[in-house]
Amino acid sequence: MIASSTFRQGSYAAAVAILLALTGVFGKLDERQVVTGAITLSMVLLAIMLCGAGLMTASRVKERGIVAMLFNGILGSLIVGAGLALVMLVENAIDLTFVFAELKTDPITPVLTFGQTLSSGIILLLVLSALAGAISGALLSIPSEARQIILLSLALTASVGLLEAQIKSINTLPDALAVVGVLGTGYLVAINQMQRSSLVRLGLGLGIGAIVGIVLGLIANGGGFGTGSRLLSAPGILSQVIVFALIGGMGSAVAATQRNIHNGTLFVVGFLLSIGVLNWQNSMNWIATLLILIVFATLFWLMPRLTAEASSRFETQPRPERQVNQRFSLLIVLLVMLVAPLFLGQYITSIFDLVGLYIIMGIGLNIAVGYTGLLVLGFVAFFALGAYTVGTLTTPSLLTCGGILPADIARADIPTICTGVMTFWQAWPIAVIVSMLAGVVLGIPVLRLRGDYLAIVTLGFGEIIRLITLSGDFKPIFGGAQGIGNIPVPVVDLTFLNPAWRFELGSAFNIYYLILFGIVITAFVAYRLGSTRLGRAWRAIRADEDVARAMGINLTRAKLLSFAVGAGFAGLGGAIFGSWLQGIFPNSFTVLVSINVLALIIIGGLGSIPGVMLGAVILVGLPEILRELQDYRLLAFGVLLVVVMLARPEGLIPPPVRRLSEQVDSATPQQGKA
Amino acid sequence: MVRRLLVVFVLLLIAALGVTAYAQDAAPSVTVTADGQVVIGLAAALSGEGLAPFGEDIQRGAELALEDRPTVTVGGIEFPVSLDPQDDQCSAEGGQAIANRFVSDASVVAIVGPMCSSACRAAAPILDEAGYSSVSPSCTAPDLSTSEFSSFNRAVVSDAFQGRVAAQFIFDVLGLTSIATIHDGSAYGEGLVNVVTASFEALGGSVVAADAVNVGDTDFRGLLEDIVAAEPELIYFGGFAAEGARLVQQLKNDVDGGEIVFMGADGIKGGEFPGLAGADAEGVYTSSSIPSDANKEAVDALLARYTEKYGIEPTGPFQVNSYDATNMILDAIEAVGVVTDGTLTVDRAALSEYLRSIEGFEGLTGTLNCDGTGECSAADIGIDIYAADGSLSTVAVGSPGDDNSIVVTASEG
Amino acid sequence: MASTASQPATTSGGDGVSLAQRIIKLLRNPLQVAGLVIVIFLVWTIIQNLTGLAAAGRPLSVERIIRVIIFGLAQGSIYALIALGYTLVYGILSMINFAHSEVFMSGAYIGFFAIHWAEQSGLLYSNTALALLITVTVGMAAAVTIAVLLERIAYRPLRGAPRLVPLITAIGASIALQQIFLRLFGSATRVYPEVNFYVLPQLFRLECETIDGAEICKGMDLINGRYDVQLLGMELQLRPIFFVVFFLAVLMMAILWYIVRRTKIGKAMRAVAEDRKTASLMGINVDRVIVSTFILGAALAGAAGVLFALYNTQVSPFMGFTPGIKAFTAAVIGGIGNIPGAMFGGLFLGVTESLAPTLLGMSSQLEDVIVFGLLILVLIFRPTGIFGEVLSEKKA
Amino acid sequence: MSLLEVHDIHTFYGKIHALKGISIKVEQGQIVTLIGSNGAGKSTTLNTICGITPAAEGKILLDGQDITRVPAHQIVTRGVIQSPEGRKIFMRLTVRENLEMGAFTRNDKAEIARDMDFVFTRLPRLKERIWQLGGTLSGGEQQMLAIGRALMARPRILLLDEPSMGLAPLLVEEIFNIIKGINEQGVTILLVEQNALMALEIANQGYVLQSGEVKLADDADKLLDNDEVRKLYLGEV
Repeated sequence: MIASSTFRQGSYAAAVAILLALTGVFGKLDERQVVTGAITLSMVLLAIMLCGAGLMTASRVKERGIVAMLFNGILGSLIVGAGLALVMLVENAIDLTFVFAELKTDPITPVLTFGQTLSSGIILLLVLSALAGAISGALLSIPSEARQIILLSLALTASVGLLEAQIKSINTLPDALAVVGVLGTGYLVAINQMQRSSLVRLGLGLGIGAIVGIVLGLIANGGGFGTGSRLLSAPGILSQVIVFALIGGMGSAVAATQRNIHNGTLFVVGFLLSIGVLNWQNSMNWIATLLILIVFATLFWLMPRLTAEASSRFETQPRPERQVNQRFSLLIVLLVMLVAPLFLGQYITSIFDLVGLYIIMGIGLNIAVGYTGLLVLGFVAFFALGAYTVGTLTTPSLLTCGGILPADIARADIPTICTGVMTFWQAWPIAVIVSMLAGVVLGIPVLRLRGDYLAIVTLGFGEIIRLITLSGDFKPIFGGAQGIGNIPVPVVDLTFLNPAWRFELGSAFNIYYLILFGIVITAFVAYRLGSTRLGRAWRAIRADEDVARAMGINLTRAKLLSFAVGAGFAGLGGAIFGSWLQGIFPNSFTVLVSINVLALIIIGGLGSIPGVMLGAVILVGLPEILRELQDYRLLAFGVLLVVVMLARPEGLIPPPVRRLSEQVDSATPQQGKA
Repeated sequence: MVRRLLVVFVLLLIAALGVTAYAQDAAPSVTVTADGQVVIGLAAALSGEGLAPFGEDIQRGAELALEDRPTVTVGGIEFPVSLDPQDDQCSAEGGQAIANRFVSDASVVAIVGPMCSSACRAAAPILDEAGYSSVSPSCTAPDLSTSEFSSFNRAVVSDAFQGRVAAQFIFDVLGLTSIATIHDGSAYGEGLVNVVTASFEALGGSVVAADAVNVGDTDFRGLLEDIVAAEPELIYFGGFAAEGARLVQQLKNDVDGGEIVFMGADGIKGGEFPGLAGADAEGVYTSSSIPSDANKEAVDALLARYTEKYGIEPTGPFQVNSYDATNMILDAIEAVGVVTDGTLTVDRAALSEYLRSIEGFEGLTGTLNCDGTGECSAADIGIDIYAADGSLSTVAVGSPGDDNSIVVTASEG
Repeated sequence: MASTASQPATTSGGDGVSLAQRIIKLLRNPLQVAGLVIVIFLVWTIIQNLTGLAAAGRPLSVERIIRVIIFGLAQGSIYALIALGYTLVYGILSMINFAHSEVFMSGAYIGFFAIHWAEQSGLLYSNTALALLITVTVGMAAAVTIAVLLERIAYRPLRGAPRLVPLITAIGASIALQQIFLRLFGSATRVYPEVNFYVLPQLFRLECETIDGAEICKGMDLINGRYDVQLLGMELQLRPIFFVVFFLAVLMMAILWYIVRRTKIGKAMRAVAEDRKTASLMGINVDRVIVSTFILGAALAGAAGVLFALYNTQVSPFMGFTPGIKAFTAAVIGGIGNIPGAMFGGLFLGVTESLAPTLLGMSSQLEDVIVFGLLILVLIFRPTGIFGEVLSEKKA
Repeated sequence: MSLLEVHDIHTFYGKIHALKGISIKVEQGQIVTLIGSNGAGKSTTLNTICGITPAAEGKILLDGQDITRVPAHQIVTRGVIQSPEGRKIFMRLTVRENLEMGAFTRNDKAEIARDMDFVFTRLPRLKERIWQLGGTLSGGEQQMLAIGRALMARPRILLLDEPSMGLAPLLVEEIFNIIKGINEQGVTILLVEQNALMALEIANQGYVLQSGEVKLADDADKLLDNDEVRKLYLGEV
């Protein structure tokens, strides 16, 4: 009945839970509410701990039937609950606060006893543990699809609860309903008209969207929605018609696309609806929570069914039709990316900006590490060089003021003396070139080294650059610890077209497009380079240097180019970073940045561009969103690195095995194996 | 291919234009319903190496302020106040992220923080654009108040003033003419040392050696040998407790520097430094803005409450500044808030204007007068000396005199 | 792994090549010429500085230089002890155990609780030797526990995965360990108590007091004492702790050397390092040998942590990072995988780091620039480190 | 009961099905040889027996005891010793240390010393080089060291993988003489060889492997006479 694994797994889980409890995590997260007035983040954490243990232990006895699962699940959760109870007893018996300092301010007992006395609190905790175990056991015995739906929708609902304040005002319920309604109508019409060509379907979608737009616009103008809707209170009926026509068209276009687009659209729909609900209720109360949970559950239930149908529709189309649809899909993705900031709000957009910067760097580092197999641990150096180049060139500095220290120039004279000051557009190519040159200069002495020697030297180089920018000896150029301030933001000046069109790309919204464009360019260049002769040479070097040399590849040249291109991308990232922050400080360029970039390309899947993107979202975006967890973010980051690597050593999206690399392999001469 | 890229570029441009046209103006005011809360954001380094304890001080200072004043009363109605603390990691990126986060939360009325000057500088343009106001308890970089940010205010004395007082104290009160400087490579430490160097040389003293250390390094003995060889009478240190304590210890125990006076600023003031340096802390000078005599008791009471509530001594001095900053914001809300039908409306522009023109605010750090550039600190800088048991006693007070001059008076006894 | 044995026909120059030929060969490589130019420039700068300082009336006294070298040797000994751990693990698994710096930190940090307990209970004063022994043992035990857990959880499941994968788990584990310590034990820096450890009262008649007419001496204080010493006609003020650290480090390295060269487990380590599969055919339990390697390295790092904390007093969860990076650099300079190399590299780095800013007239902020510059310079002339075998280039 | 019985083992390298049901019997005191072309699965068979690449299916019995799931280092203690292909001696250990490695699982110092003497009488060339590093030996000496090292474990059954590979003909002869001598001392030998002719000449039993399967199994002298074997593996036209 009781599996021996239950005790082992249970005590592992209990050990982790106790360790976390001793960090005072329950006290710290107790103030943060996920569901207003009811569920705090520490309760969520407790539930995760208890159910996690229950799921772990119950899954070990899966083949023995539901009773065994329930029993072992309860036992597993109880072990964790008992462990936590034990900690509370110890906490009350002896003073732990000298060793476990955080318990001083965040003791465990008040939180885990739920305001009861110690004894009744412990009983309550144990009862809850048993309950959690039973739930876990029961969860495991229902079909796996249902289980996934439940767990995923719970997780997404919790994250909406966490970000409540930041996303609440993104869109209103009427907006969400209108958008989803039009999208759905376009979709359904397209499915009904599957036999027609995709262009006709698209036209139908556009038309229906336009009609709805007119109707809604009329109602809105008549005051039908009050002030509740942002989209519908937009000026002029025409813009509403255009917007809704596009949405309807999108719905019809999605109808026959591949799985990913479908899933993505469904996610967007889900988030729109749940934010709408949240906005309507104005806080994450029970009603909002339940509704959002239902929205997500429905979504996850629909997802496999709809996508299965959609892919079959996609497959059955004739070839040219399919191509048209693929183009549509790409266009949709691009369109969504383009209008995303409108819906995401400033905070989420700024996170996207940061993720984007890391994607640019990741694509660059991927060329050195993923394509060529050069382990670079000091990538931040090139990032810093890009930022500092733009910083010095776009502000009054020794370089731009003809060798005179700006501090020695009277404020009024600065414009006349510092004539060398450039705009961002003039400076960024120089930043890229400087970074590339630095790549070459560093590359020449160290590329003879292999593997880990290269790693430590590049790590050292990263530190050298940071320390030089920091040091007093170079203060006149780099500003020392004070960094470079007041860097102008990039300006798009189209006043010759329209006097109002002068755009300062300073806000999170505007810089988003600059970064997006940077990503498009770097991804494009990296992708194309991958399939050139040079790209093949890189992959050959990665596979086996000696063989590559035997095949006549100029190792030094190929490696240097790989280094230089990667460095150039980092320089571009740095250039954008500098002008985005409008100030540069040496402390932004620590080794942690290098580690972050390296980790994200490896977690994403070495050598794969989609992998870089996913990795950046996970390693950069997630910690930003979880700023709530404050101190635990870095801990979670570290644990995540270990866990992902243990679970998927090849990364989350490994690159497809290219025919090119197969060619390299088959071209490997026999002596290579000997 | 190039054509496709061009298409993408044009699309991007169009979208950017669209977004700019569509992007909503920041709400010019905050509304709090009768059952709602007034949310004050707080940005400080709450994680990371070395500086997190200072950030916690700041957070706790604000918490204590709210404990004393859990509600704001406007038009006879009390609205509860809550704090939204976020981690700014003491970095530019962190400051920027926090600023973006706060401005996309329409319920945040104003912000205590950020903690470090780099974060303040990165956050200010974003807060400016959104019309938010911030009061930093610890951003001391001199140029923050001269950069024409509309959102930036500070309830802490600028390094420019503190450094000048320190220089004058060394020259006039201690009567020393040759010093050496060391900073820790932080914007704070370097900035402070720059001011001290300039002021000290202007007074006629000489800086015989200048060096810097890296945060996290432990062995400063070689550096100290060099400095001692230059025979300064005093070493001025710009930085925080960990490096300061190491420097003092190694100066006194490992190199022949026993006679050299060691002086730092508010970075090494508080409970942490004597804890780290042990007996070697004796005779070390620090400086920080100090309460007027009238407030001394209140400050001591606050520190006692801090210790009682959190079980540890405060690490540095900034919890007092944070306490003041919070109260300034609450005052401002009460002053400019308008209640209609039980709903509180705070106009952001009015709030900002009020904060910038505060006169005679009786804070724990002294009487705060805001000069319209965001400079709101109390005027006096106190210089203290550590005793063997780690306690502090004030030896001199620096206050602004006429004509941008500074008067440093040695305390009796 | 560890071997300084000569490889036939792999190293250039050894057999009968004249000095002139070797120089010509050196000059043929433009990179090495550039390196040589840099070296000459550095030497020139140093001489300039020495004479320049002398001209400015601030001569660099020999006493000062000797003292700085002694400081450097102590710091270098700590680096060396940590570097040995990197080198052992690298030798056997060909991976950078990035989390080793946290193993060092955990030794110092957990050791704090032991010494704090000893201080509270008075043992530290009544029986200092025992208290210190307990502290070191606790520190080593903590470090070993952490290292064994690391190996078991983060590295063993990935044996056979691509090389970068365990590197990432190592980095992740390093961050996670730092954060766990930070969160468990709080962000406040902990401080080791001041310890006075008096030895040999008969030999060192220091700090004597006369009680009832009889002179009673405490002896030499090994940890906190500071004494004037006459050395080669110079008057030097020295703390014995620096020599204690140095000699303990040398002693521990000697023990390690003995273990690796002479004992059965040591030979098994070398066998596993060379060929894991064949070693298992000999009946060697490869996993166990790898764990023993981690244990050995961790024990050294733990001891280094406690020693380090005894004279630098502050311990914090982040204290491992900088020494860790430096120690790894030292291991690479010495030739990674090589035990005497790690030892030499550590000492060399320690001395350079404390002496170079003075000699080159640079700010000590740029100390690490010198360290890493030195690394690049060394690798230009010897791509596998000073003691590294040319053979290992193939493996790296 | 045979000393070693291999029943229908299947082994995979990732997705590659390397052994597709191999069965072998080795009687006490015999020399049994596995012959076959490159990639036929000969070395894999040995590695599977030793536990280095464990079998996915099938059974391996030693003295009737199942050793299929026993880890590699424990199989050694049961007397199954492999001398791996390509003379995998430890290049950076001395000859003496190499031999000591062979006796790693044993703790009886006196016996080990005696065995070392025995190895030196069998392979006198090693004795001259006792303090040299393994990497400095010539190819033939390395092979001798590999065999000597295996003997140090006191094998009940010695698995030899390609002992003649890469050696000059004269040396091959010498190695085969040594193998025969060892066998005469009572050590059972399972020999994998490319040099089928010589292997079959000294063996009692022979198995012909092809693409992971046993194609022929017979007495060694009968295999020598088998036409197909002669044509395919003995190089006769």
